[in-house]
Amino acid sequence: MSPDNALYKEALLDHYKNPRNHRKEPFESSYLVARGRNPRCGDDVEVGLLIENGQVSDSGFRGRGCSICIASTSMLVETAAGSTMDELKQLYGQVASWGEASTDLPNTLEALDAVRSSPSRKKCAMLGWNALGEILDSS
Amino acid sequence: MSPDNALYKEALLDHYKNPRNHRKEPFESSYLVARGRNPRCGDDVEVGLLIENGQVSDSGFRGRGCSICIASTSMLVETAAGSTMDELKQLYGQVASWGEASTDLPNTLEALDAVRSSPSRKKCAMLGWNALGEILDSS
Amino acid sequence: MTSLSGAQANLRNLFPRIRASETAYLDSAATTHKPESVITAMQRAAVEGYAPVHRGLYAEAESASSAYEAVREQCGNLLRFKPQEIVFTRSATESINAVAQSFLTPQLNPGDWVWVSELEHHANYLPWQRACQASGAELRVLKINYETGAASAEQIEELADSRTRMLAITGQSNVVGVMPQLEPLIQVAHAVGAAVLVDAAQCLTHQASELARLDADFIVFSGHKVFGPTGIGVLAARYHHLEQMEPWLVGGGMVDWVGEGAAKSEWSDIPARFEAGSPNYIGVIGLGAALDFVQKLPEREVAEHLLRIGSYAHHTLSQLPNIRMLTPASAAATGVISFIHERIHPHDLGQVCADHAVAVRAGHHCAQPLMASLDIPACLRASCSIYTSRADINRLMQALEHAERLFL
Amino acid sequence: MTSLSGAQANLRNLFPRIRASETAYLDSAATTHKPESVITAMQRAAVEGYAPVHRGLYAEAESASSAYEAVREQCGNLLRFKPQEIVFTRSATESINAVAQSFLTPQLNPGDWVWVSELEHHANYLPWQRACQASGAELRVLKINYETGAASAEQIEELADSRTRMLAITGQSNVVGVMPQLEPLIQVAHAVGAAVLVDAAQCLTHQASELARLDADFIVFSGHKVFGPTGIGVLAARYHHLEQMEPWLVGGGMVDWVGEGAAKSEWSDIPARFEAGSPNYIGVIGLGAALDFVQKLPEREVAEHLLRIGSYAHHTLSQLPNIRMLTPASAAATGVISFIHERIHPHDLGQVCADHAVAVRAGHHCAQPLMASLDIPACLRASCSIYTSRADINRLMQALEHAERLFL
Ligand SMILES: Cc1ncc(COP(=O)(O)O)c(C=O)c1O
Ligand SMILES: Cc1ncc(COP(=O)(O)O)c(C=O)c1O
Repeated sequence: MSPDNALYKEALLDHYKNPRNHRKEPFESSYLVARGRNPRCGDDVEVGLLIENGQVSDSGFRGRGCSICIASTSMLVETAAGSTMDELKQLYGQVASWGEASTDLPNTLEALDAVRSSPSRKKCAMLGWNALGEILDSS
Repeated sequence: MSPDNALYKEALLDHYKNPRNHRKEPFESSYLVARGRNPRCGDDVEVGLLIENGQVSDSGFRGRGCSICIASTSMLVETAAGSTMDELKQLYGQVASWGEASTDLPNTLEALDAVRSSPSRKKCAMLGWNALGEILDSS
Repeated sequence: MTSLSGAQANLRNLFPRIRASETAYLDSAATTHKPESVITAMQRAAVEGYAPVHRGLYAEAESASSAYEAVREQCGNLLRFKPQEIVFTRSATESINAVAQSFLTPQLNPGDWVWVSELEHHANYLPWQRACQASGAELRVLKINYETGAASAEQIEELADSRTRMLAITGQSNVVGVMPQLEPLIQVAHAVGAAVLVDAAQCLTHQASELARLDADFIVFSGHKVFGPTGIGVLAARYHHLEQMEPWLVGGGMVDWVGEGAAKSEWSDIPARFEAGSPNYIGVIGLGAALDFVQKLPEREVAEHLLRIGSYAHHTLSQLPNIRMLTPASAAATGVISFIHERIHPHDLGQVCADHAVAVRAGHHCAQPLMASLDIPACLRASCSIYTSRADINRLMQALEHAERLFL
Repeated sequence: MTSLSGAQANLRNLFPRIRASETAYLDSAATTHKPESVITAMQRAAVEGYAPVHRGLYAEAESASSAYEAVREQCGNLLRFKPQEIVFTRSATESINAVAQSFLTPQLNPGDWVWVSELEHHANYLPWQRACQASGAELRVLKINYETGAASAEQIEELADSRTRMLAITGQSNVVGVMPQLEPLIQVAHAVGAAVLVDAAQCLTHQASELARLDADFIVFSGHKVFGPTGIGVLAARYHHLEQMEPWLVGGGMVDWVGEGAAKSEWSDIPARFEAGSPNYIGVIGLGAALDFVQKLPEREVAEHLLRIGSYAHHTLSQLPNIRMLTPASAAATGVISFIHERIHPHDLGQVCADHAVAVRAGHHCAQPLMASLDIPACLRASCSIYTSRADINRLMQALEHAERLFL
């Protein structure tokens, strides 16, 4: 219970304060888009991916949320950039199997690791990822 | 918690073993009749009163029950004998206001006093009396 | 830093967990800690006093039954209901659902109106919403003035419409602390033959005598919010209403004669018919001890303490530059202080508080309709009880300052 | 006079009330006493571990939520259900009512058949009777052979009728101890697409692994009969059934989005949507400790003890001239021994026992249909548990002898 919570690692705060590809305007229709919402706090993010030649050529997100939600979604869009759909699926699988300590996250998601010890923040962290899961399911 | 329970006073056991005016045959139609049943144990008694010249000229009961139920109903029919309706009403009122220690029961009902300390047997003791109450209500 | 009066320090000492814990517990509107006397009563009920209720002839069973019934009487006395008008449930939530399902729904017709206030907890909103959806009735929402607790004259006029069947309203908001002025609303509802349920979950501790003075048809509350056990609740309901209601649970202890085949069963007397199953003996005995505790509290001191601590919290928080208070100053004496930070998300604030061992609540507090009317998705709530100290509030301030350093 | 094996003496010592009391407690089928570990767990949950469940970010709230969810997992493991398939209720009674109301009733049509056995407790009879009355379905009653636990071939054939929608049956009679052979009945019911609910209120302690092996759709039980707290019960239900069911209570913690006006609300995930209101934290933690206790009991020794004590009671009672045994010798190992005296009323027997500090139960035991099939209004039940000693049975015999002297 140290006041310097491991949750708020520098990397996470950096993503929160400078979210990557966070945009105000709606995604154009060429993007694959899905939304994640958390009823407990009203958080609401939308993830958009532009796929060209089987790869993510642009990724971004919109919406509002707590630092964990924003940072996690920002990391998502950063990590997704350039991935193939298969890579995305694998990445999603890793993050989704959250509880199992064994899954190793890529470096760019390392800061998320801290959230694992806080089950009640899992929903916050997963909001954008759930949207990604939906995109993958429906594509 | 003495094994010689105050409940089973001699007078009560006497009424149980030798119930007064306990009969097998149904009451003739000239009798005022009502029934009391206790769902917990299936006890079921019927009280019958013959009223002539404003007085109980015959009283009796039928049915089965535990010793408290049988004895109490036996005492009832014994005490009721010869009473006027007003006297019956008064008597019923005394027994029905069961919980209040202040009500003095007539001598013939003294043995019932012991049952007062056992709230769970109240239903048993009141079965016949409830039937009397019904008779009084509807006459 | 602490500045408890002697009496308050004593109250605090009655709560073993509060006494021992490092945490600044500011979540009493969610659930309260238990005084020693409740812990002991529960333990005694589970050991020396343990026996089945209403079902045995032996001494322990008779004592258990008497003790159980004595709590019913105690609840009745507290709220000025007859003992038979007290039904033990698992929670305020079950109590409200029971009234909505068994009392209201069968008499509701399309076009009827059912009123709630915009302050309601989901427990006092969803059951009525469901009753309306099942019957084609309309759920209408009373706005309550935060400063005065009054409804508007226009809405009171609407409430007085003959279509009104029911008013279900909280005695105190679990978010903004506001206490609606119940008496005029009850009069209006009764004048058009509507029944009134008061959700006393938040206000029983400090408003029992006011509640008793009301002519409410139904009053509900939960044990765990009045220093008692979890898993036990109360439904106080007028006898003639109970006579109309079908049991919402059927089973042991509530039936006199089981009908054969298609024959209807005959239910037991009121209130037994509404308490199907083995009674929650330990819960009820613990509740009795909790109500004992509440009834023996020095009323004026408690009110003064809540006023002092609530105002202190309210005042101190109001000083912070980025804070928007949701609880009006006039409701600070309830000790329920909600607010948002203009630039930091409630979840983040709550988390930083947690990291400082300050227990506050972030979220919608099961009051989405209220959040919508405030046009916010969520907020932070610090809620005080008789054991809350200024030190707890000071810890909260430190945590908030830390959050500002972290996030801004 | 006592002749406990070393191990049994130890078991007895784990129960503070049994250890300290003068009473021969022979009413364990009504409710069981609590071992030290359960008392301690409840106390800890009410003090050190106390916090709101599922609603806070601070350490205590997270630990409370994890501990609560761990009991869900424990229940699932015990019965071989997934954790999400475990719903905490207030009692077996609520669990059964929930299935009858939310699962069965909406799919029941006139002419459908719902089966129960003649052994059922009212808790597993009245809810189905009500479902049938609401829908025009027919409640049918399976006879069970007391010696073998089997239903007749004719009735099994009837059960296999395509009209059969549901079979709700006890794992063990709370009166005569008989344990129906469930497996063949479940197969037959499943073959015609009917769902099966097993009422495990009486048999969980000693039959958990057998229950787990069954392919039941629903299993229900109550904490207080398995050495746990009052006011807490379990509904184990297959996920695809839960998906079909509307919440029977609505309120806090079970809704994601509250619909505005007439819009439908969106419920939370399973099982949260079935646990409206503040969770019964103390009850669940106590239940977890009770199941821990049960799971750690030396299975063979417990079975042997129950067999020994049940047979002793059965044998000794059978020797009395005026006694008619209702529990068959083949069910003596359940420890539930019911009988009547040919000439003394059960209430009188029960009273004399009570006067001897022998806690037995007189009445219909919430099983009027069974009483009717036995053609008796009531009976006496002496029910044993792992802490019952031969001395307790001997005390019962003395009391019965005294009753004979008194009444005959
Ligand atoms: C076989 C059986 N089923 C169901 C119940 C109901 O349990 P509860 O009263 O705890 O809901 C009982 C006991 O009362 C029982 O013996
Ligand atoms: C105002 C109000 N009403 C009702 C409830 C529901 O109480 P419970 O969850 O104990 O059923 C609560 C608390 O959760 C509340 O604050």
